[in-house]
Amino acid sequence: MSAEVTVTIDGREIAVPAGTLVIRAAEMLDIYIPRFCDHPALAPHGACRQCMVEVEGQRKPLTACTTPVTQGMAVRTQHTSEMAREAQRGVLEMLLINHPLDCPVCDKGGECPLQDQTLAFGPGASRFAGEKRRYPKPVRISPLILLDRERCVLCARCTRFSSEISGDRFIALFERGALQQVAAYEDEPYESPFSGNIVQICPVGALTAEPFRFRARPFDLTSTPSVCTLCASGCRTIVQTRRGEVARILASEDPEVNEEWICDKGRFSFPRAQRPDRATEPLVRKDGELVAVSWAEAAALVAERVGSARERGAPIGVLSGGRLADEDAYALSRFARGVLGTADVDSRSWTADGEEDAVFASMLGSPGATYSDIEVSPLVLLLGCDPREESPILHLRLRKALNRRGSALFEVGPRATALAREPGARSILCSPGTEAGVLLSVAWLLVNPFGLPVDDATKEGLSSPGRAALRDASGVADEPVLALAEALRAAGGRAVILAGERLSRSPGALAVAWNLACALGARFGHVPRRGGFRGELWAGLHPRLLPGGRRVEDPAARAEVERVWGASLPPVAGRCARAILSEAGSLGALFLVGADPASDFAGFGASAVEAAPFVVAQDLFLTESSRRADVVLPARGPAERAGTSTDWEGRAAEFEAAVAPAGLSLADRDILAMLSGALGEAFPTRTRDLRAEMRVLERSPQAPAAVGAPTPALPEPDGLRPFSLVTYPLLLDAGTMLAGSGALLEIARRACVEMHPGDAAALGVSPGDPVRVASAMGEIVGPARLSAGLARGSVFVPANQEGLRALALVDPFAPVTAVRVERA
Amino acid sequence: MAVVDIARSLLVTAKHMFRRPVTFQFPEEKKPFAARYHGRHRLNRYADGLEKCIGCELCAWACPADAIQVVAAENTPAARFSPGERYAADYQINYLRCIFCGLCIEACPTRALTMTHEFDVEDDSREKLIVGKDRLLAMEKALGEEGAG
Amino acid sequence: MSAPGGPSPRRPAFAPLAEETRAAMRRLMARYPNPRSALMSMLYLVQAEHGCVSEAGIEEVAGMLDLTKAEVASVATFYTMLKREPLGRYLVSVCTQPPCALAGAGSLRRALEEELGVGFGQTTPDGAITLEEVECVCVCDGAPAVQVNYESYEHLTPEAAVELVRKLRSGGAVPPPVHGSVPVPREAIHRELAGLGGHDPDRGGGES
Amino acid sequence: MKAAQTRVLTARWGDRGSHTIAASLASGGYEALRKALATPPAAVTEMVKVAGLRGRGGAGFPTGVKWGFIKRDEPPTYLVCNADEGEPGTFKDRELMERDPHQLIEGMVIASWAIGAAESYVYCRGEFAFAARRVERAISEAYERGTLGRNIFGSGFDHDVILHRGAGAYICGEETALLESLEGRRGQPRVRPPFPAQEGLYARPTVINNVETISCVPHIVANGPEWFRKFGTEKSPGTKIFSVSGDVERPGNYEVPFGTPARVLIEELAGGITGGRKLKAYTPGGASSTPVFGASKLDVNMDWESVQAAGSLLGTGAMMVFADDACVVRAMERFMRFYARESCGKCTPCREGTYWLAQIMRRLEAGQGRDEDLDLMMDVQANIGGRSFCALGDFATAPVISVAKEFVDEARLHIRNKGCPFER
Repeated sequence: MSAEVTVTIDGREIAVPAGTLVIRAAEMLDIYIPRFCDHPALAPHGACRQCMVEVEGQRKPLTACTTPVTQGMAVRTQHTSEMAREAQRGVLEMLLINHPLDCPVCDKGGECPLQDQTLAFGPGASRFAGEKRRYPKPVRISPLILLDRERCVLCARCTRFSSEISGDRFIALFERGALQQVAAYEDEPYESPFSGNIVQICPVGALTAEPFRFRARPFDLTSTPSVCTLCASGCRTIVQTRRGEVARILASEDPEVNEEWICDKGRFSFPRAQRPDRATEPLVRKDGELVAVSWAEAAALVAERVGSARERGAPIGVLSGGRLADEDAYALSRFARGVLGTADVDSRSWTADGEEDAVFASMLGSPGATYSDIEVSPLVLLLGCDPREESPILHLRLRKALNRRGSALFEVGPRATALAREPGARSILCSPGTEAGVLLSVAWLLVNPFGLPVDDATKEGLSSPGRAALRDASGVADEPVLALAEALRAAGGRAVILAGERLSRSPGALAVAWNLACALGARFGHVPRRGGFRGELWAGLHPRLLPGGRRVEDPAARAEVERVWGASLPPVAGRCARAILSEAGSLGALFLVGADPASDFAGFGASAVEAAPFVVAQDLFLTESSRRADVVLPARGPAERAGTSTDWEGRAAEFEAAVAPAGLSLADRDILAMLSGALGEAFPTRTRDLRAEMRVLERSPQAPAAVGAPTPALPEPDGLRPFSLVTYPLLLDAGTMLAGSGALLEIARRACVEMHPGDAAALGVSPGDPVRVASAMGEIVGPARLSAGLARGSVFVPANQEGLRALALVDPFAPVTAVRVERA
Repeated sequence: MAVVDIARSLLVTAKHMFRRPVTFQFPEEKKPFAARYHGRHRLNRYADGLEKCIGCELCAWACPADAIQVVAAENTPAARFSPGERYAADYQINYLRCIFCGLCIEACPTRALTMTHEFDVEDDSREKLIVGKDRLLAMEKALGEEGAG
Repeated sequence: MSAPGGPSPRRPAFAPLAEETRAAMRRLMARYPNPRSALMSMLYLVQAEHGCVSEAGIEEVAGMLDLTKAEVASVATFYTMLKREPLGRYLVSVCTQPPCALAGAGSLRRALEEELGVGFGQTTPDGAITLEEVECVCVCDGAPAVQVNYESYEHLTPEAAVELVRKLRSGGAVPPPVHGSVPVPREAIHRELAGLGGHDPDRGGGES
Repeated sequence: MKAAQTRVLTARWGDRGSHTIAASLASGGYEALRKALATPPAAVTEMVKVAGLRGRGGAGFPTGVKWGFIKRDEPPTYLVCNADEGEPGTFKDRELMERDPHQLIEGMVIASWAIGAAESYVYCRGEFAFAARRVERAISEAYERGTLGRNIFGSGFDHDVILHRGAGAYICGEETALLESLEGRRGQPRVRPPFPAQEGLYARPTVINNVETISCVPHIVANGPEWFRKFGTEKSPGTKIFSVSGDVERPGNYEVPFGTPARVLIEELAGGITGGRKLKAYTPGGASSTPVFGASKLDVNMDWESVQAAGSLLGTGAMMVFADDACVVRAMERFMRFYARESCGKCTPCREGTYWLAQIMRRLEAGQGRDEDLDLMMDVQANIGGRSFCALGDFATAPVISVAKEFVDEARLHIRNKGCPFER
């Protein structure tokens, strides 16, 4: 395929790789050939016949979308060939005979290729005098998607998307001939987290989205390029507004990142109107009630209380929650360490004990895995991450690697992901908290029998007795471990290791995974769940890290930062979020910047916020935490301020504000500058000054370095609570950002208690039976669902689903929450 | 000489005293307009009472003065305003902006919007000069069947 | 099988497939390098048991082949021999293509419609006969031809056709066609179409 | 002189029990297979190439060349026999399967030997219950006698034949649609490239041959390519089975060498027009997919080149004969309805064009046509022909061309009369 061939299109010559389709070659010459079924991301289909061109030496016109170029081929498009023009005209006329021509009421009207094509080349009047096909319209194929079969040109882009790209084959072509139609099965709606994409790629108005239905005409919208920050995938989007409100969000194209897809959460989760719980003005607690005050009053109060705490040396805790833009995160880090002088800064909601710092420090300073690496890698090892739920675009890219590139995927964890069903994927199920044992066994195999060169310390670490015990506790057989080790050996430096943020909760696992990547020379990627996390980590919203992944205990690194900030930094590491919260009563003040510990840490977090003597919440909404705060400072939402966002790869993207800010809200960085001023401290007030500082603090890339692996702790069996809880939030859950998203929430999955059929049988539980799950923190009851994709002895309950919140069960002090499971 | 000039002037005055006055008694008396005179807008209904407007917003798009705002919504079996799927939930014409060019009625695909011979656009507040759907639909009597279009 | 929201005639509910049927389906799946190749055969088996491609059958087949119901219905609605409404015991298919039309398919059709009291695409109330129009069944040398459960009767006169359906309805012995075998009822023929043999290949004589 | 058939493929048809392996073996059946298995595969392919065997399914592509495309070094490869005969007026493949299924199986094993296929499939039209039953029985007999299965004739060659029934879709006669259907999907044609010879069944190299084509193979192997070339013409060697039907005294399949004049088939072999009437029209090959010939074309030689030169196509060799009191417009309207029903729906020209043309022709036939409809029909068909995804769209233009060109007066008569002027 690497050989080049020369082709002439409309008299212009171009050299393209052999096998390139004529339509793509024409695009390279900026010659547009009209098309409906062709889509560069989908396999050639050749159904609509709109792209017919004349090829020299061919009696009949050929479809440009299915014809690969050959050396010396001479193509003439509609611009120069009467044959092509005539063929395209004929197809267009046929596409219109059954079309309802209802453009004035069609949501696609104004951005419709069929409409454009007809306007440009179509006949003024129809010669068709017969009966049109009539169907009832529209049909709801899911709560989000409406189908109008009369408008459909049967290009099959939607059905091909669902089978080739997303793998949710709930729509298909039914019937045949003139009655052929797109349909979903009656009781099997098209509920896919990627369903909005079929609306965007539909070349006519056959598929429309409920949230945009009749909201605006496409030509009446203002578009702003943006970046979705709801997860760490980093999708480029286009936010379209009408009269200052978001009307819809579209996927924008970036071949390096989201290609041209986004998930439904990113597309449909913008609030329909001003939400009642939106914080729009500064609030201060007076006589137990939060009352609206001026910014000056709120800032003065904060300055007074925080200033006195600072003076008397009372600790100040600063927590962020993964929703900040990079500039805001940096400003917060600078504010916390430089202005408040505290080291108790954390952005993580999980209960890490600090073993990941070395990994993060090295990771932030070295090149990591990218989407492109994944696509070409022969082997991906996926740990602690369920991409479909936590980073949907990563899921699509992995799916593409497996289906189109023939890559292999191994995942190690207690619960199989949706990728396990794909060809070439293999799930190694282990007990929660024992991932390190499995990985150490793999590493041992690679180093000892396979002879992978590593340093002595690593080699010694591998022979620790803890490894074997942990390996035994994992419940994993020898064969899959050997298979993984062999696959890693074969892939070597071309392998990619992806670690989700949840891997940190499994003691030792992140460090072992990192060291494995270093030893192999493989690319490593850390996939956080929240869109702002990577930026916050870089900014140093971490008790042991300074901006750029500098370590707090490194004096030289500290000095670099002190030079930029003009402030002296506490030389000690701070406490993690869990530690800060568990001693909230002794804090001088607690700053919550986009953090909601009362939700993330359930009961424990809520009582911590209550216990803190003075709580400042900088947030978009009146959350469980900000409701309990003493001062609420309204921050601007994702589309309301400009900024930069960094995705899991570490790739940064700038975005502009698309809509007017809500009420009196301010960007987080501006609030922090105001507070600094009130405290009498200098602080950069302009975004470009913050960015300049950030550039100065950027470190030059270094090679990733192995870290000392701690001896992993063996999970202690709990006789009373023999099961281990596996939990994480699903893509569509009862989270703050999703509230008010209407139809989108209708496709959120009904929460179940998922258990292995063997465990269920032992407990006498059948599918659908109510099951009680009880931990030391609380208990919940939900219907049982049986799944063989779960390790024995574990139960999976989604963290935050309406009506069933496992967050209430999670023990913030244990790596794995032990639970009792019984039939309710 | 001056006398001659004054007499000539008076003659003009005198002549006009015997002519029919051009002035007519508006608003008591109204003169007919040319059939295609573009006065104030009206929204039309079908004979069965359903609104012709389908909320397509083409009038608003065509308007060079940005005087029209349409907010569309979906008909339901329980609340049907127009035939088909879509209707105008809100329809406003801002007469402080309107330049009576008639491009809006040309753009209308269903002849839902037409123009009447009504021309008196005056009121004492900005709000009253932003005319909503109810008043536009009530303009029916202002000109014959569908008005000029 | 229609799209949600589309017209959906109420179909009778069917019991889940019998265990033997499922076992037979598994055998059919094992015949091919890719089990999906057995899909149409499996749908024939559903038809043998339920008289049509029932919702219950679609669900069952989808589960066995690890397909969505939409994928199965997508295939089922493509082929004319897979029916959405329950078939009668015998399917009488009248070819109306020119060779048969020239030889009198029109009067055959009228005679059958009058005798059975149903039109093309309908089933007699007693569930005995479904009448349908069929595209050329490639028995043009025997025009006009009528298939009874896919056995071709040739050179039929209206009288002979009426006589034939009367016998089918009453359960009387019908004569074998010149090229073919005595038609077997719905269950048996659909098992055979599924590729499960099921009866003597030369049953009922026929021309040798 | 009374013309006689040249019985090669149909040689056993008169025998009692011709469909049984006993009858087959008694008359030299499977001897060609024995010979083929002793010949290198490439030499077998070469033999078929030299014989000039062309596909009998309608397109006339050289069979040996098709086999030669297969890369044998990357198993598995597959052979698929296209037994999805559905062309109105055609019935040769059905009778070949009913009367001599062993000839077909022998041909399939030889072809599989040539292309290195360990498995082959017979994709038999679902409605052909009796033919499929005969093939099924023949397959089991062949296994019993060892002409199928492990180590055939001690050659070390293993081969399995699997019978697969369709479920009612004319489009599955198109080879890639057939493959889709065989894989348990909707029978819609696939994009080419890749061609079936590169990625066919289960994405493996695959050869798809028609029943009649494969049935020729044993005879070529047994008697040699030179013998085969003695029949027919230079470019259309061999014999061909023509299915003659409609208004003739003795409708049926007649095997004659290529190049035999249509007159011989219609007037002599099939006994001429019934009831002493006159010939009005006949379809030269493939009752609907090829434009109809009028009585003036009765002396056209029935081979690919001559029929094409006369303005139609040989297709499958189905000759449907219309007497002078039959209405061609009505027949063509019925053909059009056939295409509208059998269009798979994948591509725009065929799906929408046949839908449109069926409406125009129904109008015309019912006497509600307008003069401009004839031009409109020609224009619409021109937008289908050569622009559809597969050949079905091209076929669907034939009834229009027949009406609007050859029988335009008859069409005008319908418009003037406001109804059909004919009785039948």
